[in-house]
Amino acid sequence: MTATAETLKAKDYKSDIRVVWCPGCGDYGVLNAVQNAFAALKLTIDNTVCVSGIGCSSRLPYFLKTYGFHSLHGRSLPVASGVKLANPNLEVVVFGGDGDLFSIGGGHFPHVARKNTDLTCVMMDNHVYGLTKGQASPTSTPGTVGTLTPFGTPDPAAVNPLAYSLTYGATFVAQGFSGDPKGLSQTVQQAISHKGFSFVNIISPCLTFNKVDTFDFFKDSFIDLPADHDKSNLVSALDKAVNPPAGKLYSGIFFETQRPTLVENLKKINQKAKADKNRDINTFIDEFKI
Amino acid sequence: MTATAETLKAKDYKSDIRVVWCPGCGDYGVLNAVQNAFAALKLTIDNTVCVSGIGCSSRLPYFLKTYGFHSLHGRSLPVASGVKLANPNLEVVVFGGDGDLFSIGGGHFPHVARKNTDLTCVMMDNHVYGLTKGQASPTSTPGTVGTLTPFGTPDPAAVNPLAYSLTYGATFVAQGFSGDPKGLSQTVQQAISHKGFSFVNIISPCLTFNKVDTFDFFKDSFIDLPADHDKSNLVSALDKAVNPPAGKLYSGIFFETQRPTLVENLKKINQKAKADKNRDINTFIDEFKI
Amino acid sequence: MSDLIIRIGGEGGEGIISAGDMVAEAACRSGLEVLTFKTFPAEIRGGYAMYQIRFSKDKILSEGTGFQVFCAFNQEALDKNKKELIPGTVLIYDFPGGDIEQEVKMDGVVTYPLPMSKIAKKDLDMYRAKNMVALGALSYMFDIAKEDLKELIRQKFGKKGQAVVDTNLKAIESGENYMKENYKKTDPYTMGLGNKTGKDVIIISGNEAAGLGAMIAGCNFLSAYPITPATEVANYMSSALPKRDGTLVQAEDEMASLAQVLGASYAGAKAMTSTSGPGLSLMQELLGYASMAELPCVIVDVQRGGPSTGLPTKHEQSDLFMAVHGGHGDASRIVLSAENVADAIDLAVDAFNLAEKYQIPVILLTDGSLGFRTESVARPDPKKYKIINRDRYKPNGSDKYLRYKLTENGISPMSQPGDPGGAYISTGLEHAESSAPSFTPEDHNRMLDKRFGKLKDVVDFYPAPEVQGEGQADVGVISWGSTLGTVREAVNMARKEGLKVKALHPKLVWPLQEKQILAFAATCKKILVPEVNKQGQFAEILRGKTGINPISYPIYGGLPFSPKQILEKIKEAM
Amino acid sequence: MSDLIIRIGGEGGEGIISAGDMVAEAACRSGLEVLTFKTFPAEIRGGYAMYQIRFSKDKILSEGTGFQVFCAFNQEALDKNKKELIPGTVLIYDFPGGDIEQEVKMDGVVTYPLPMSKIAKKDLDMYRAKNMVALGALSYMFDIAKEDLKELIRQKFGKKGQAVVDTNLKAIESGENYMKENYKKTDPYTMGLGNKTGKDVIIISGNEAAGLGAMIAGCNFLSAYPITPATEVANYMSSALPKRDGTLVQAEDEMASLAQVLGASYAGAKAMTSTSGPGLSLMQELLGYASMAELPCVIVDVQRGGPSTGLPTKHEQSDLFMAVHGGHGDASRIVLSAENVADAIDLAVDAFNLAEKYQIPVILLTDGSLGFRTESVARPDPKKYKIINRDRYKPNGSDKYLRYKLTENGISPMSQPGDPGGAYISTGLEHAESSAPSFTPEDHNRMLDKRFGKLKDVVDFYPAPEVQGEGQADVGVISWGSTLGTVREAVNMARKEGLKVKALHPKLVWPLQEKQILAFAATCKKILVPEVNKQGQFAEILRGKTGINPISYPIYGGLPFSPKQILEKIKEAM
Ligand SMILES: Cc1ncc(C[n+]2csc(CCOP(=O)(O)OP(=O)(O)O)c2C)c(N)n1
Ligand SMILES: Cc1ncc(C[n+]2csc(CCOP(=O)(O)OP(=O)(O)O)c2C)c(N)n1
Ligand code: SF4
Ligand code: SF4
Ligand SMILES: [Mg+2]
Ligand SMILES: [Mg+2]
Repeated sequence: MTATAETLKAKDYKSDIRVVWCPGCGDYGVLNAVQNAFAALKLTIDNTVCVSGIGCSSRLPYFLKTYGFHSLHGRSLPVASGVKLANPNLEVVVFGGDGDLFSIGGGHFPHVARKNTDLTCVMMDNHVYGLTKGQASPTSTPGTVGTLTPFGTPDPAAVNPLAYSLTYGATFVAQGFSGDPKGLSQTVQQAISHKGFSFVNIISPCLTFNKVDTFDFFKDSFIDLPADHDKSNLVSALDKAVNPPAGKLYSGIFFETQRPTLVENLKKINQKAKADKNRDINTFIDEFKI
Repeated sequence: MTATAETLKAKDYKSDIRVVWCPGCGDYGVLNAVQNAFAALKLTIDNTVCVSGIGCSSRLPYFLKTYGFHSLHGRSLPVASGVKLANPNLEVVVFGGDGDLFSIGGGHFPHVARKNTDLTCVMMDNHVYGLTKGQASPTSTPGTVGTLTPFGTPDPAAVNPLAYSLTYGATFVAQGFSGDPKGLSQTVQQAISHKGFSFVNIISPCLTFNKVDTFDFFKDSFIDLPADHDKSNLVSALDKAVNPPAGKLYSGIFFETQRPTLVENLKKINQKAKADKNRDINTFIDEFKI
Repeated sequence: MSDLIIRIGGEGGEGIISAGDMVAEAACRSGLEVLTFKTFPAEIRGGYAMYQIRFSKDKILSEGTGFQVFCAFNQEALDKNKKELIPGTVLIYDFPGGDIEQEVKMDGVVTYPLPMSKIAKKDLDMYRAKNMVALGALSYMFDIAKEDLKELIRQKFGKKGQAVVDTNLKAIESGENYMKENYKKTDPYTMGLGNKTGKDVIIISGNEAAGLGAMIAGCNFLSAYPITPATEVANYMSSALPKRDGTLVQAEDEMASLAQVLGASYAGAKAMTSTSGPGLSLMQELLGYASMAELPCVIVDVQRGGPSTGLPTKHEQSDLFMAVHGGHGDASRIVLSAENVADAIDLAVDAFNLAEKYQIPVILLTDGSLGFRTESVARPDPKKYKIINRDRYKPNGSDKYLRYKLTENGISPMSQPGDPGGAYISTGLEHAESSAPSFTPEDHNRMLDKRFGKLKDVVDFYPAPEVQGEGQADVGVISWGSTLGTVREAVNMARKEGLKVKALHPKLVWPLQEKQILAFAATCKKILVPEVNKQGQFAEILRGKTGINPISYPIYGGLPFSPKQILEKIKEAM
Repeated sequence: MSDLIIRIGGEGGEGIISAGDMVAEAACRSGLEVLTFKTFPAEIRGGYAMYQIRFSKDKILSEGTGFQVFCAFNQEALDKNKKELIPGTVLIYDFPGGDIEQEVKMDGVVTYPLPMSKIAKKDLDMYRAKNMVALGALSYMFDIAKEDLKELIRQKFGKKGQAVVDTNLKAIESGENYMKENYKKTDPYTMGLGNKTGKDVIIISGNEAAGLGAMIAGCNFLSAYPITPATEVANYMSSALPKRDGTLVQAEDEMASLAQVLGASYAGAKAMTSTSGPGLSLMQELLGYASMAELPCVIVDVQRGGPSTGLPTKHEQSDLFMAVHGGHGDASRIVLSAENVADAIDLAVDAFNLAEKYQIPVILLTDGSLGFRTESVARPDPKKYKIINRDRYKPNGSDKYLRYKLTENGISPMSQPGDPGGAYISTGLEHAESSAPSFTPEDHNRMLDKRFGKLKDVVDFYPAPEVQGEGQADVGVISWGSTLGTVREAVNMARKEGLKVKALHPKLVWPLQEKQILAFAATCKKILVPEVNKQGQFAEILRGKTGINPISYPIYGGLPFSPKQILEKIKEAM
């Protein structure tokens, strides 16, 4: 993280654009946790950029006072990469839904993660397409009934965002629950503080279109990762992601490691090339002299 | 697999279109292995469809006599799904390169795999973009020099096709070497015989544009998976995929399991809906009667 | 009274849509024609929602102009519609005790305050029933489907139990009684029963209609990705297709959906996808593939306000350029556009027929208002539709199969996997007749001529566009899509006023039926092209292809034309 | 002799390209102007490859018509070029001992058999040196850059050691000697030295030129996905950008590349991507976003044969429709098209200037032959370029920043992250001035008018298209892109013959500079629009926007026009 300090309270990050989520939507808890995390980290309004795709959850940047980029469905991660690479001094946080990041945007995730792009990605996982009114999403439980799957989805398996991001090479992977804004705020803070690509999966129920995976359903599902869990061991993190105890979900940090980041590696390339912002353009032209 | 038997020899699967690969290209070995596998499995010309994207490797279907679909860059998997779902009696095999399947096509792979779509996907992994003349690919070793990365790629990590496909939920995952056409033909046979989504990663060197990952480099790299490897254990398969012995690559079947396939699940849905091909169209119209 | 427009406005989620649907259906039962018009907020909750129903004893052509009656559920709705509350209109609004805090007095507007919130909360102890209170009042005051409404409630809510039926009926009656007790009707609007005899009618939305048409055409494969305002096409198909042993796939994105459709078509399915502008943008490369490989397929594009994410729930006809000219290279395709709900059924059938006959992608353009609106339409008679299937390859044992054989009309018999001797490679590369890649000038010339030559046939094969009005005219209107209905109504009005006005109603918008267009234009002094987009897209295409120089009349406020707007422009053009 | 065209043909991978490049560069050193033309097979190995070099003492306008000298490396090459071996041409071919097995005799064609394979294999023991043997023979026979060629070999191969230098020199001399010893020159073609004095020249390909122009304009970010024939733009930038502390990203696909470019532009970078048709198809949704959110960006589209994967290495100008009209909704954009290599430099600068000034996506169209061809061009003088940067928001402490503030000319000062008080949300939704989503008719109207209003300014701001020829004309030619050079040459030829012919050379192809086009058209009896695509795309756009009715002259064989082809069509049109 790269932003400079200020003395802002959580509420000072809130914009005056009307929040358009349904009353009771899990995303309120996320917004809350994010504001708190921003305040705790003393992020500045001017050097923070919140990027999102399309979906209920992707509206989040409008409700914050920082810079923001409400992009297209599925394109938040490459947009955010462009922002970060153009100005590595910015703190760039990506927000999105399970459909946005793992269905239409699923082709970008592996590459942004494996390149260890210096971003934080916060996903609001409601196991449904909220904005388009209730289709199954890639994280929906197999067999879920949605408007396009009246007989239940035919998919024998769902996307496991934790396992996916771990396999992709994310250097920080965590999970939280929007019903626990305090713990969540902590996790988001740690994710933002992490150098490299960090991913936080947040179970954030859609009370309007998902009548199965509700707050009540998840309320007692969350357990902390075992105290002896080795956060630096990828295979054991994968094991925890794939095999949680029956009916339970782990919250906390599954994996954390350090690897050179994309920004660092690009800097090294520019060093190799003897980068000079003010290099005379004539030297470029003269390469083509005969 | 669903095709009926015939008495064709390996060479009978070869079309008369000129093979356009460079002399010595690894893909010849793959073509060879595939012809042998088709013959061993007695696939028919008429009920087999080979689907591909764009790339040197994706030209493979032209060199076979079966039905084929040379689609667009990155789109082979959804095209193949369409073929299979429209006619589940067909044997559908997908061919492609590391760029085609894991870069531009990387958004489709997770979903085709997790749905356990009844396809076999054979990838020719040369760690480079062959057809476009030598750019780094997602499977290139970090730091690889390519035409777009004259100072080496800035990517700290590459795509691991085995780990990815395992995480996605492929129900059969194997690896082979184009320098071992016999073993390869065996593996491809098993993959095609597998019910559900099977993936075979084939190291198939590009001698023209990859001067590092050559035949010679790989010749002695391959070792069999340990005899005690548990093919049914996902986490241990992941471990083998992510942590091979230093300087070595495993060949053989990493993972194999049975799960309901997409075709089966769609069939169940149609049963629920009391499917009837000849249902009178008037019954549909009358649903809108007032 | 043979025609009445009632509009209801309020907050999204207040049950306006479901109430509207119910009265539309009831009216339809009572023998009236109905045509509804809805606007939603782009957000899930909150924001202004509107439902308008036009009732008539005769065929309805469009949403009409303004309304006679407006029912305001809250202050925002009242504010948004104030401009249209002109003398002679009626206002029913939630007062006192609701969101509107002041009594409303407007010159020449008949106002009936109705404390719907209060009644629902206090008398019925169910705030959600507010919409039913309003319905009861409206139905009573304007004599619309009173009995049918109650009957419908009994049927619809029957499975939810008697208690639910009773509350809803009670709510209806409360609204009715309040009006009865408090007002003496001072407005002239009253509908009465329509003509029930001999009517064989269905009520269906534009999106369902496109789906039903596809079912009639024999569609057995749909892959789609959800998107407003198109999702309902796939929603409908998701329950219809499995009943006929067809396949519906919810894809991971729009590229996957069209790719699956192409794979399915190659394998012999009659396959389609449905989407809106952003999705069609993503499909452009694959659309070019379909053209190159000559794969039959149908893409329904339910247009919305653009560009980019734009105005997802607003009305616009701005995807025409993309439908006709999108994608790289010279890619042949056919574009149809539907006028109304009945047309959406017919054109979906046409789309499949053209796709199969010419082995080409066919885009069917509709739009958000058409997709969402419901209409009473004559029950389609399956027998009236001729269904065309692709010309299939018949093995003759000796000749090698040539997938892209050059024939007189450019159509080459098509094999499908499983056909003995029919194996070939479907290809996006330029190719020889055999389907083998070929980049010679000769093959590129021949194959482009083949792919575009087919379009020459299409313009003759497809029914000529209808001409409305006869003889010479001062102004001839040419439009497309759902604007056609509005033009029809405007031209009727103009002709009633004795103006020399005609209209041409093309459904095939690409390729253009140039002969008929030029013939029509030759009978008009001026040509007027109204359409709902910024650039005057159809006008530019018309000019570009036919050389006629129309007056372009584009509007782009996210709403359809009213007949009056067009009538005025016609007069201005004279 | 002031002008000579030599063509070399053979199997891809035989060193034809590298040999051609070398002689082009050497000729350039010797003071000649050069313009090359290459065609590659779409496959990596095998297939016919061609390299043609036009030499002249004066400025070269196009690839020219046919050739004077053809050098055949194999039978396939000979066959492909037989039709163009007309009386008066010269043929040098690999015989005996090479792929060509029979001696060639053609009426009026001067033939010089040259056993290049044999010499390379037997005398030099290095088959790869075949191309150098041919070079030596060509350079000697037609007196082209003989000394400069050897000097160049010494320099180029110097770092590879003296042995390599020696072998190559020996190969050159073997070719030279064989010709000297066996033939007495019977053809008239001989070039001699060009004018070296006072020349400040570079030799550069069209793709590199677009990159160099971007560097001059101050581009500091490029994200691209490899694609033929555009990859070399990014290749060049991949070594240039890091030297200026810029960033090059190889993206996972074309959507990612444009998305990154938009993110970078938002953050303040001058950002671009380069691609070809299939990539631009995939970018259509994001292109609409750039228009909606008013983000400056440049997209270089190096066109190839389409549609679909099409003819990846062939020449075509068929992406114009997509560039102008692709994508859903009404999305404003600017499209430029380059005539030649020097123009590619200038127009890349213009593209950035327009993008920054108008905060709009700018597409720069070139094509495969232009991208791959090298030309000698006057060394660009950096001082002659005016560089425009976006109008930046200046915080004034009090007012809330309005990103999409409505201004006179539609251009709103732009903030970037880091600017205090400048925070806003870049959005693809329709919006109010503040950038908050808004779907009212008023805002949609205002914002569409803003986004399209900017285009009105562009046509006045951008230099008027050049008019070639004066007075009244029987035929006026209007074309675009690399066809312009060919038109220029054809019009020169026509005027030399005394024909009344003019031409207009637009570089800004969207929005159209209608005023100037109409003024030009008013001086011509007929307008002819030659272009390399099937549909006559520019002709249709011209007709659609200006109402003038040109003769459309589209060719679509995967090759550019020759001046002669256009001259003949001009005569036919008269
Ligand atoms: C190209 C494109 N396709 C489809 C859509 C329609 N769409 C908007 S949001 C969305 C899915 C939203 O689901 P998710 O990302 O899980 O977000 P949520 O609303 O559940 O928070 C879809 C399909 C779109 N905007 N753009
Ligand atoms: C949309 C699109 N973008 C880019 C390309 C150019 N292209 C063709 S093949 C290819 C990559 C090939 O690499 P890979 O898939 O690894 O196949 P290989 O040639 O190495 O076998 C690319 C980038 C294309 N054809 N289409
Ligand atoms: S629809 Fe669901 S996800 Fe969207 S705002 Fe409402 S509760 Fe939240
Ligand atoms: S370029 Fe590489 S991958 Fe392509 S054909 Fe040649 S050797 Fe094979
Ligand atoms: Mg969701
Ligand atoms: Mg590869």
